[in-house]
Amino acid sequence: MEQGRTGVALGAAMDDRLKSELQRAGIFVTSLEGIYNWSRRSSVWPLQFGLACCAIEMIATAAARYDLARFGAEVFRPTPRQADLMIVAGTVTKKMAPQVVRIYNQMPEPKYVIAMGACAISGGPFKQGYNVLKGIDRYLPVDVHIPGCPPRPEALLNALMFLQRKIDRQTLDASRPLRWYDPMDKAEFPVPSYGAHDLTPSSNRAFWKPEATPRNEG
Amino acid sequence: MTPDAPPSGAPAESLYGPRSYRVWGDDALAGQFLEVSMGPHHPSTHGVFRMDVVLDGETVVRLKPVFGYLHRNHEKLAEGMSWLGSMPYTDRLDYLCSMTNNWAYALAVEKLAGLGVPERAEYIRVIVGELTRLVNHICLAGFLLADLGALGTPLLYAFREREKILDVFEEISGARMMCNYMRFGGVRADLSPEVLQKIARIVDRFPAFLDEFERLVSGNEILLSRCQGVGVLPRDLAVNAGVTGPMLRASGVDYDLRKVDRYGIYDRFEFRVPLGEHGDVYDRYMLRILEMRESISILRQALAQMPEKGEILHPQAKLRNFRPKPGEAYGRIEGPKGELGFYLISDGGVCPYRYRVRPPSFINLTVLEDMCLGQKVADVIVIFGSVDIVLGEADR
Amino acid sequence: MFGLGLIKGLAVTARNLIGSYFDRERMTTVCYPEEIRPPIENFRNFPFLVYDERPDDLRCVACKICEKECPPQCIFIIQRRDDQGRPVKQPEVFDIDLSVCMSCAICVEVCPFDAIKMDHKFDYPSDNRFRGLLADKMQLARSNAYYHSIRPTEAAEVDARLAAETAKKAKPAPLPAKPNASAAPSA
Amino acid sequence: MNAERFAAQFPGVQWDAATSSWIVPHEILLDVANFLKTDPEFRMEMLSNVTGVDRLPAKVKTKGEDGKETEHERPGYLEVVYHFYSVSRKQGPLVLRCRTEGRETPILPSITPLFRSAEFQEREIFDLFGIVFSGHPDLRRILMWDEFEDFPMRKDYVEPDDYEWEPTPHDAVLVKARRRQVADSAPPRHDA
Repeated sequence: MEQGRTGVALGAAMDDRLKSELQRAGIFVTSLEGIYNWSRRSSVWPLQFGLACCAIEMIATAAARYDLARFGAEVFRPTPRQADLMIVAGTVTKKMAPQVVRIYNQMPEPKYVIAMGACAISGGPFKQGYNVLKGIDRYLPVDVHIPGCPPRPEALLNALMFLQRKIDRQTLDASRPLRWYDPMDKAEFPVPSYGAHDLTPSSNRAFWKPEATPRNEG
Repeated sequence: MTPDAPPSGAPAESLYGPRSYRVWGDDALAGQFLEVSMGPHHPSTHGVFRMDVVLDGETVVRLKPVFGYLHRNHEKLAEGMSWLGSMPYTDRLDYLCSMTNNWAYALAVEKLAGLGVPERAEYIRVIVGELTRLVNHICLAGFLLADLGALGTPLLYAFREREKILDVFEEISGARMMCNYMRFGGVRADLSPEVLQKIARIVDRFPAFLDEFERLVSGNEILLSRCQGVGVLPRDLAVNAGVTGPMLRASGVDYDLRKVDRYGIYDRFEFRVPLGEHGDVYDRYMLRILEMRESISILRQALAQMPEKGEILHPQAKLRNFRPKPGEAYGRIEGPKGELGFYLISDGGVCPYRYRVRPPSFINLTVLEDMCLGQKVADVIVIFGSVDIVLGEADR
Repeated sequence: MFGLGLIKGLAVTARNLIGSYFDRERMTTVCYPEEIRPPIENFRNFPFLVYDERPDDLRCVACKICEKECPPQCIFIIQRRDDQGRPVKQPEVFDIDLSVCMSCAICVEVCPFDAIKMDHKFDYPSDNRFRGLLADKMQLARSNAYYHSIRPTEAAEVDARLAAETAKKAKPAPLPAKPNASAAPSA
Repeated sequence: MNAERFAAQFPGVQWDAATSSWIVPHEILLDVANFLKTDPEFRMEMLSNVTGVDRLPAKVKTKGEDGKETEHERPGYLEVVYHFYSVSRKQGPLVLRCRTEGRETPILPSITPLFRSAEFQEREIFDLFGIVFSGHPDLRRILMWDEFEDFPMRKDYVEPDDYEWEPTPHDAVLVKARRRQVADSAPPRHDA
């Protein structure tokens, strides 16, 4: 537990021992931040948005055996305006990339992105194709990557839990504001346009900074 | 583009002419018509398909499909890859039925290289192929009903059964969806007796599930009134437009490659080919239910006839450095969606010179506009759902 | 009667609802992560490298066959060289880009040394797209015992085959024909 | 017998034994297709598959009458392969090939007015190979976007350079990734 927060995060600064002491006495104490994050992570509504093969595994995850509803995330919204989570399930082609970015821009904050499967992360097996985008993170900030082709439904559940843990760590601390509390940040990413040979620009250089390829000799 | 353009002498720029970025002319917006772009992000487009629809009120006046949102360059990639290397990529064509995709590709390469397939491997192919047909058709029924508004329940039941078959696939090939199971001249792994028992159990239970599924929806009044007489595909148009598979047979054309080509060992099984009468959405739905029952019968016969032991890979088949002699071959099978063909040209190298997939999903959509004209916009989704496409295959 | 089909359908739904309390066939939910289905032995997700004794002494001899055959080209190998610059039968670098790997197991099929096998582990969520999904040699190395624990049947077969090969190598290679020896009963 | 009759009907059509197909000059393609469709002994009502093939200019060796091998330049061309099947007679396939004159101005007649199944497949070939089908009712790009200018399935197509992160590069990709690395270490460019 981090110390020294102010304002709304007062409860979070409370000692864990004191909390459990109070709980035994029948008094439940939580922080505003705790409630906030709990409610947010327990109702991550994904966008009903399948691109390719991984979408079938996404449906399988929502179906009876794996039952996404146990995580409060079974409400697949067809419209981006009501969705919190975009599961990029499948290959993003260059023809589809502008639409994906546009849909992301239409989602209300806070919004999260899971890149499900090899294709969404990096283009995967189709990486060397002329019409395949080499990873959706060239245009969108991705929160969780799940490798696999396609990832098992369990792997998607696992990634959702990873995302929930990530949401749990979010803070209301005014000194470290999250992206969506910044009134200047519209969280709209430029939509690439179709060019004569490729998308222009071919990546969003504002945040997509690949490390140097670690192959100098070969 | 003039029809009688001179074949030579014209410079390259003028050949491709001024580009038109609009599907419709300006008249689409001029008067009473409304242009609606359905997709590529639409809950009922089975992926990323787009239809540009012009509506007069609620009636469809024109409809143009727009493809390419899942164009993954499968053919181009395959031309730079070893023959075997394309096998796992075929899984990702029609990602609901990877086994039949494998089969079609293996069949074409075997034709090209003159490879035989051992008997036990042929039986295994039939078994996994028919199981795939069950998976595909039951998923289609679920998706179609979801498009009709039966959100959830039929799809959940369908996926419940699908999981059982996928468990078998996982056990024999190692993966749920992307099996990568067949090899040129056979299959990769043998079926153990336990797996065969599991398959027999699935086969025994499946008819009861189908009965239940039919009780659930087939007599449903909403289904009947929304499907019967909707999206009629005339017989001649279906043949002329190259429509294949259940869609063609729903229009009453008796053309099933398992009977016509008798590829593999399909001449050893007795089964009937269901035919539709009206060619509407309901026929196409019912035909798939009936085909599943025939698949069950084929599976029963295959399980009974299958030799106890035997090779599963042709002794001359090899994994690495596979170089068929120069030539070309077109191999096709009756995939769950229609005629899935692979046209391969070899120049004797380690990679195919030309690798072409004849995608049934893509060609079956040729008639989408014809079926939708004059229908209501809500029916477009139903008609589209009854075509049974997977975009991975349509766009490749 | 109009509406009969609807009522029948609802009856089926009700039967499934009630049946799910009694019938395992109808109640198929597996509560991952609390409850995990017994893994199917054949399941393959990502490759790993087998070692017999020490993790830095892999079975892999850096022959680069898998690198060449891998369809999406996600394997990268550099062979180790000793002090004199002579190649050693060990990989210096063996990287697999998990963000590209399509789990096709062609590397396993073509490997002549049984050095690369497919793992069962599937939960690799990561928020680092670059280094987080690039598995190097140390991350990929798994012991033969681990291989036995996930794929007992296959591992036993592999072990038997390898043992037979070593036995064959240990003997003098061209066995001269000894009709007497084969005819004599073994003591 | 059918084949002989077919060859007699259309003297311009050549049988190519290596590929078991008929090479049809593009001037008579529609006549040939119409004959195949309507003739009672062929009844090839279904055009199943239309494939584009790109042949680059190449050196080919041919054996002359005196048994000597001569090498000569074969110009490049684009080719369309048609697979016909008869649904009513359950026959097939009958394969036709039609070649363009050169690769710069590839124009072929469209078969769509006779066979609807060619509609999307010809559009696909137009899109990926750049063959113009004259007489096609709606010849637009189908898989790539409209603004796209290249023909990616041609053998000499050059991909756009976006090889920024290639941790496991080989062969051609390695070359491209290296080139990219050099470019990235240069002073920053102005991306649009």
